[in-house]
Amino acid sequence: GSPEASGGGATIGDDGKLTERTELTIAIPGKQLPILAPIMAKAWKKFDERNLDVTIETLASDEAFPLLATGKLDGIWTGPSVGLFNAVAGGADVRMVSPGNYLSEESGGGIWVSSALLNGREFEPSMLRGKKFASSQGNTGTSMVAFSQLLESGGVGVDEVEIVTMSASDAVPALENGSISGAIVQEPLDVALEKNNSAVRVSPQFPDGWNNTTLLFGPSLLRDNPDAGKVFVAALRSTFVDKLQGDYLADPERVADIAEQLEQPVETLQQSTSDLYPTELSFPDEYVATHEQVWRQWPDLLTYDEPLTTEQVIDTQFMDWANEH
Amino acid sequence: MVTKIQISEVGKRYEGRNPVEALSDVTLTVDDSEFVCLVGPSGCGKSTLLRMIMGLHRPSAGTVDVFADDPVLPPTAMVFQDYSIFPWKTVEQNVRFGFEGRRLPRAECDARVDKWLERLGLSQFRRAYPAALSGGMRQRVSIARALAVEPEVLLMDEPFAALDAQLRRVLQEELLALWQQDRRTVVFVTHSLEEAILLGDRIVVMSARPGRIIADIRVPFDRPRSPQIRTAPEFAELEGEIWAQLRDEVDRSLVGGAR
Amino acid sequence: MVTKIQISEVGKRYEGRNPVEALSDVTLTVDDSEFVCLVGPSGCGKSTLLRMIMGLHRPSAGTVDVFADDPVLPPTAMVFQDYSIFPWKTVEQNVRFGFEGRRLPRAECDARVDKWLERLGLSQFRRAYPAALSGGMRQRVSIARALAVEPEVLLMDEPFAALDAQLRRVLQEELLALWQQDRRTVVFVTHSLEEAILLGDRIVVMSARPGRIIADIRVPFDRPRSPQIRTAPEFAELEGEIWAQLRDEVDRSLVGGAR
Amino acid sequence: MSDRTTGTGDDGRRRWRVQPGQQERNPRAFARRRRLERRLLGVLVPVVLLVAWELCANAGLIDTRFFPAPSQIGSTAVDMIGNGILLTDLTVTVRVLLIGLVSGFVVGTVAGLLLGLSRIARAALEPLLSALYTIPKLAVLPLLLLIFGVGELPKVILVGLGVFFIAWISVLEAILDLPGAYGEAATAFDVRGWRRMRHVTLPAVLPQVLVGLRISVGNAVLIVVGVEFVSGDEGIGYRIWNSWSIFAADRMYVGIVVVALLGYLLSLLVQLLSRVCVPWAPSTAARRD
Amino acid sequence: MSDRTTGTGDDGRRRWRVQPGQQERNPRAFARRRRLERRLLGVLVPVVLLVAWELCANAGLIDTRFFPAPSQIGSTAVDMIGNGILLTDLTVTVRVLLIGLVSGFVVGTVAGLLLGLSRIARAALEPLLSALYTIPKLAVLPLLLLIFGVGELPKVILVGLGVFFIAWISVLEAILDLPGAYGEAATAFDVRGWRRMRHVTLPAVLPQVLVGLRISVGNAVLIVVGVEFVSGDEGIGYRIWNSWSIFAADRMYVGIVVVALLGYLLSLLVQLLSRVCVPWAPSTAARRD
Ligand SMILES: Nc1ncnc2c1ncn2[C@@H]1O[C@H](COP(=O)(O)OP(=O)(O)OP(=O)(O)O)[C@@H](O)[C@H]1O
Ligand SMILES: Nc1ncnc2c1ncn2[C@@H]1O[C@H](COP(=O)(O)OP(=O)(O)OP(=O)(O)O)[C@@H](O)[C@H]1O
Ligand SMILES: [Mg+2]
Ligand SMILES: [Mg+2]
Repeated sequence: GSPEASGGGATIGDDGKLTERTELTIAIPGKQLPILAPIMAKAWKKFDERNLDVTIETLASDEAFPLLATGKLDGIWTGPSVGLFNAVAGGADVRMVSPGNYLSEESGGGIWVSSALLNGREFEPSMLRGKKFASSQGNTGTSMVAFSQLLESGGVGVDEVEIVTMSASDAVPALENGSISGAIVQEPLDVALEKNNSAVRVSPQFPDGWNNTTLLFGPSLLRDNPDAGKVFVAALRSTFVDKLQGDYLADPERVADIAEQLEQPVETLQQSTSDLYPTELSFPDEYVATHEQVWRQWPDLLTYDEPLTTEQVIDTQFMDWANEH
Repeated sequence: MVTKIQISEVGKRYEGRNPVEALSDVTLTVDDSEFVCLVGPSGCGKSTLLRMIMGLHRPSAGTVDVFADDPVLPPTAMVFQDYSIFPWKTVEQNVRFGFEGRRLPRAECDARVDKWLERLGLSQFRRAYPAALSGGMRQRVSIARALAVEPEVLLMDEPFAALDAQLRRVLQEELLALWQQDRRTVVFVTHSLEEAILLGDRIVVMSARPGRIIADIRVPFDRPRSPQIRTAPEFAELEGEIWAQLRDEVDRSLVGGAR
Repeated sequence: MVTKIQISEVGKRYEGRNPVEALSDVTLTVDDSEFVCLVGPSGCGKSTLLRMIMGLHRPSAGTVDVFADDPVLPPTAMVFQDYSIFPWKTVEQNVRFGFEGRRLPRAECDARVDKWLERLGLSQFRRAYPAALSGGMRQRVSIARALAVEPEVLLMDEPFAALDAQLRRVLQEELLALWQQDRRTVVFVTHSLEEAILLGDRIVVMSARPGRIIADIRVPFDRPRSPQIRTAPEFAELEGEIWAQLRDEVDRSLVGGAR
Repeated sequence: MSDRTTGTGDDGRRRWRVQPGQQERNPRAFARRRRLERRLLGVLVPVVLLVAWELCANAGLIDTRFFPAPSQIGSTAVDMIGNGILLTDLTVTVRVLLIGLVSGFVVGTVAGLLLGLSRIARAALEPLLSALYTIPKLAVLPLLLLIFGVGELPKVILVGLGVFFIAWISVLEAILDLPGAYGEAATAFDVRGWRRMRHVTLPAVLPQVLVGLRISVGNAVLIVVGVEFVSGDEGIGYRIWNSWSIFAADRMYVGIVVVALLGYLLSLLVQLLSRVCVPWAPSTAARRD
Repeated sequence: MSDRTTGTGDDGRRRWRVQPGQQERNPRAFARRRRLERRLLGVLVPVVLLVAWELCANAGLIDTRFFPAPSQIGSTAVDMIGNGILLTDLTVTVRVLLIGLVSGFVVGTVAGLLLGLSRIARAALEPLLSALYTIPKLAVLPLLLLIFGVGELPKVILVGLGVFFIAWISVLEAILDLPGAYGEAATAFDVRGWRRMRHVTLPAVLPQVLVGLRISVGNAVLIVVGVEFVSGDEGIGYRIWNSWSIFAADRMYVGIVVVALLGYLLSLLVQLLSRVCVPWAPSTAARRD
């Protein structure tokens, strides 16, 4: 749409705020800890301070994507997926603009295999040959990067493991009764698995230094009103810096705020590990190419042939501005 | 006399899994204000003929014309053999249904409904649903519905079959009174020759299926007739005459197993 | 004589939105092999009484006993006033349904079905569904179903009401023959006094609702009776006697609007 | 089946007797007892199941991570009622549910009447609608969001669609199965158009339409909950999904129980409606005792 | 409605005439024409819609990333048939669908008969079942996975459950609405137990049960696709979800169209079944022309 349609021609003032109040709508897949940042940025008035009026919609990523591509949403908070790459290759005006949370070393989230599979032995990737492995996004998500690296380390091809789609919570009972042998598991599900000794974590969910979530912008911010996008990313970064460093879930004041926003009991949250948030925003090297290589291993995922360049997928101008301001 | 109903060379064949030739080449004229009784063996097509006069079925051949004095309203109303009253309407609502197709002042409707419920002995049951009625009471609802409309042509398919002899006689008199007073046209199917002779100007006798008209007899008794004519020798004679014709038909159809 | 049906001080009240007192203090004994005709004004509870003998309704007071010679099989079969045949069965299947509750060799069933379809003139229509039958044909299916069972007690609720006069007479003779040959017990509801006198050993007259028994008349004619007895003076006399009693009842109920 | 009891007469013949039962001797008391019996049984069965569940949970026979004890669910429910979450969720869900249900049912009924009464409309639209029926609603959601934007409307439309198809099929089949005698009586008295609809067609199909409504109500609840799974941040469906994704089984069960109760209450409501609207139908009496 | 045409008689009175129409004059030709007309219309309407879509897509009036042109969908379909994906998916889905449908329907019908025939069973179980009806099936999936493991069985059970509820409600309501006369005739001829069921109860409720089946079939397709959305790695539902999540709208539409066709074919099958099983019902004739 035209600049008027998306928050008008507000520009950045000297104070790092927008000159006019600007409305933005972004979508998140659910009110959960990994998606904490935009929710809390809003609650802690980080957007207000920059003259942004942000509406947060809860929508599954698949539902939100067309809305982003057509400018009906300004941004979504999700992970990179095959759909994004295919859309970009098909000419959609959608880019990754900033990383979100990173999982800490202590996080229980990661690749888990069932105790039944191990049967007392040390884990070997080859044990997964011919077995079922569950992921909430099937083989189309960013989690496949660490998983395929894990398999590769044991000389196992991705086509030797059957990847089934199943929500992470459903994977818990499935792991325990042996219908699947491994799964991508997120907190707080690890607690349940650990308690019953029914599965073991064998690998982190992401390669070292890789982010879990990602912020995507659509044409409204990429083209029509980049200033609003810059300010938005800057507001997020200042949230990271001011409020989300260290073990913020141990801080009674902050955890209370978080609990209220996520509508979860404080005790539940305190059992979780605090995610890490960067003070300098940047994506890992070879982020795009690595994803492509991983997904290429399945023949029918990427619908294009020519590899995408980093610039086609990642727009760094927002991070760059935010890191400065 | 002015023709009211003109049935010309009508035939009716029911198609389907096993087709039935119900009527064949029926020609009949009913004059204005005439009371015609239709008799014939079971399954010979009497109901079919009435349905066609009513416009519910189309013939396979021939035409049926009904001439109306009223420029708008359809001239006919019917008492169905199977009553065809609505289980979801109370007795009163069922009778009132007859007026739904006509533009009548509400007060007039009320008055007529009351009158006919009263005459048919249904007043006490006006708020009952058909499920709580006896067979004869249901038939009376159906009669009341048709009579209340006061149509130009009244088609009645064995209207008194489920009524006791006494009530039947009362209603026969009511019907005759109504007919004499307003000079309506009536086509009346009955299985009782006695009833046919008592009521009709003419008696039309139909053959076994496929139904044809095998006799069209003018009843020689003067109006108003009293039930006493039953004892007259002419009565027995006429009854015997029709009877003889019918017997052949019934025998024929029973022997052939072919009804 | 041996008692076959014993009705003792039976009353029946239909509860519901507006309760109806259908029968009140009815006591009646029917002997083995007796042919009893039941007459009474429409809505007086005749069908209700038959239903209770059949075990379909329970009385509100009193008892109804039927004594069976057969140690196992229920002694009764019934021709319903509304026919109650099944639309999803063909004519033949409907008749055959009567045997479903009894253990009869298949060949015997076939033979009886054929026999009764034949006698009732339905052979040609054995594969037709009820929707394609005329009213009288449906009633004949219902009659065939009950007669084919050859029960100890036959309950018939206006069985010939929808039949033409000729067929009616044929079937009356069939019924009498069956009854005389096997000495079955029959309770027969009819609106025709003529029919009642022609067929019955006794005629039980019921009052208007709530139904009571107001007369129980033994028919003085010898068996086998021929239709000729109609012309006998005793016949007219008897008819007149019953008639007088009925008239009072009907008048009473019509005046009260209270049927 | 039969109301007869058999015995032996004085002369050794078999005696088939019909006599007043409880129902005839004291109709009011009988009706009262039946009603009591019905209510008791209706409550007893679920209660027994719940108690069994509680006992199994306490004895450790079932995995309380997945099947928390009813008492635990109860106390969670009390919390959720206390902090108002449950009420907010319920309001959101019921709103969408009712708007979708009513509009879908009305449009579906009208479509069914149209298809039932017009041969041409039936020939033209029935195959198309039959095929559209099975188009997966969840796959259509992104498209609806694209067209109608985020918010209540797409959810209402999905619920409406789900109900629409059940309604038109019920109405259409009921009309096609109407005994011809009703139509003939209407024609004979020249009752046409809207009056025929009001006095004949609608009452005749009403019982089956109400059955369709009963099925629709259940389906509508399922759809609204399903949609809330994937979209939105309030409503019972969201609560169930969200609770499960953070592995809070007790909260999930609170949601499930609320949905079950909602479905039960709505189906009671439909039955009540049937009794009021179809006083002549046999089922009205059958349900009463 | 009425078959009469009006005109004016010789003497100026209004003449109401009934005469043979096309149907009576040449029943066979009439039936043939009607059949042709029906088929043509049934095909024409979808074709017109598709052409309109194609034109809009080509003219750029709709966003082909989300609504690809039918021709594009068609060519994708050809590819998917060529490499065997579609057939594999279809086999998986249809297998689950049919097993679930048949078992759910049989169990539901039996339950409906039981509830319809026994007052006690009705009082005890109807409230419980009404409440269970609306328990969101997708929320139950984890529990089923827990009990039955991953694979076909939990999906079959979910489909079966969905069908079960529609079946028992249809059957129960049909039994309660049975005209008393049928039961009385059965009792009068002492037909009890299984014979009564076979000769009276089942045929009497059959038309409504088949309507229930028609609704069930559609619902079963929706459920099987819905379950494949959230779990598993094959089947049409998985294909739709997967295609959408990798942003291949044309593949998604192929899946949607296949599901729609599946639903349409099954509903045709049910209608055919109705014609065979219920030859006496008015709708049988009404559908034929
Ligand atoms: N809908 C139908 N389909 C096929 N055949 C039919 C249909 N209706 C009637 N018939 C056949 O047409 C013939 C005449 O039927 P009709 O009802 O007119 O007889 P009827 O003279 O009224 O007999 P009754 O005195 O028994 O009522 C019968 O043989 C019947 O089988
Ligand atoms: N199911 C019912 N519910 C309520 N009242 C009923 C029911 N069945 C019959 N009645 C009432 O009981 C009375 C007797 O009915 P019944 O059918 O026994 O009369 P009948 O003597 O057979 O009359 P007819 O000669 O008209 O058939 C009627 O007044 C009727 O209103
Ligand atoms: Mg007839
Ligand atoms: Mg009666």
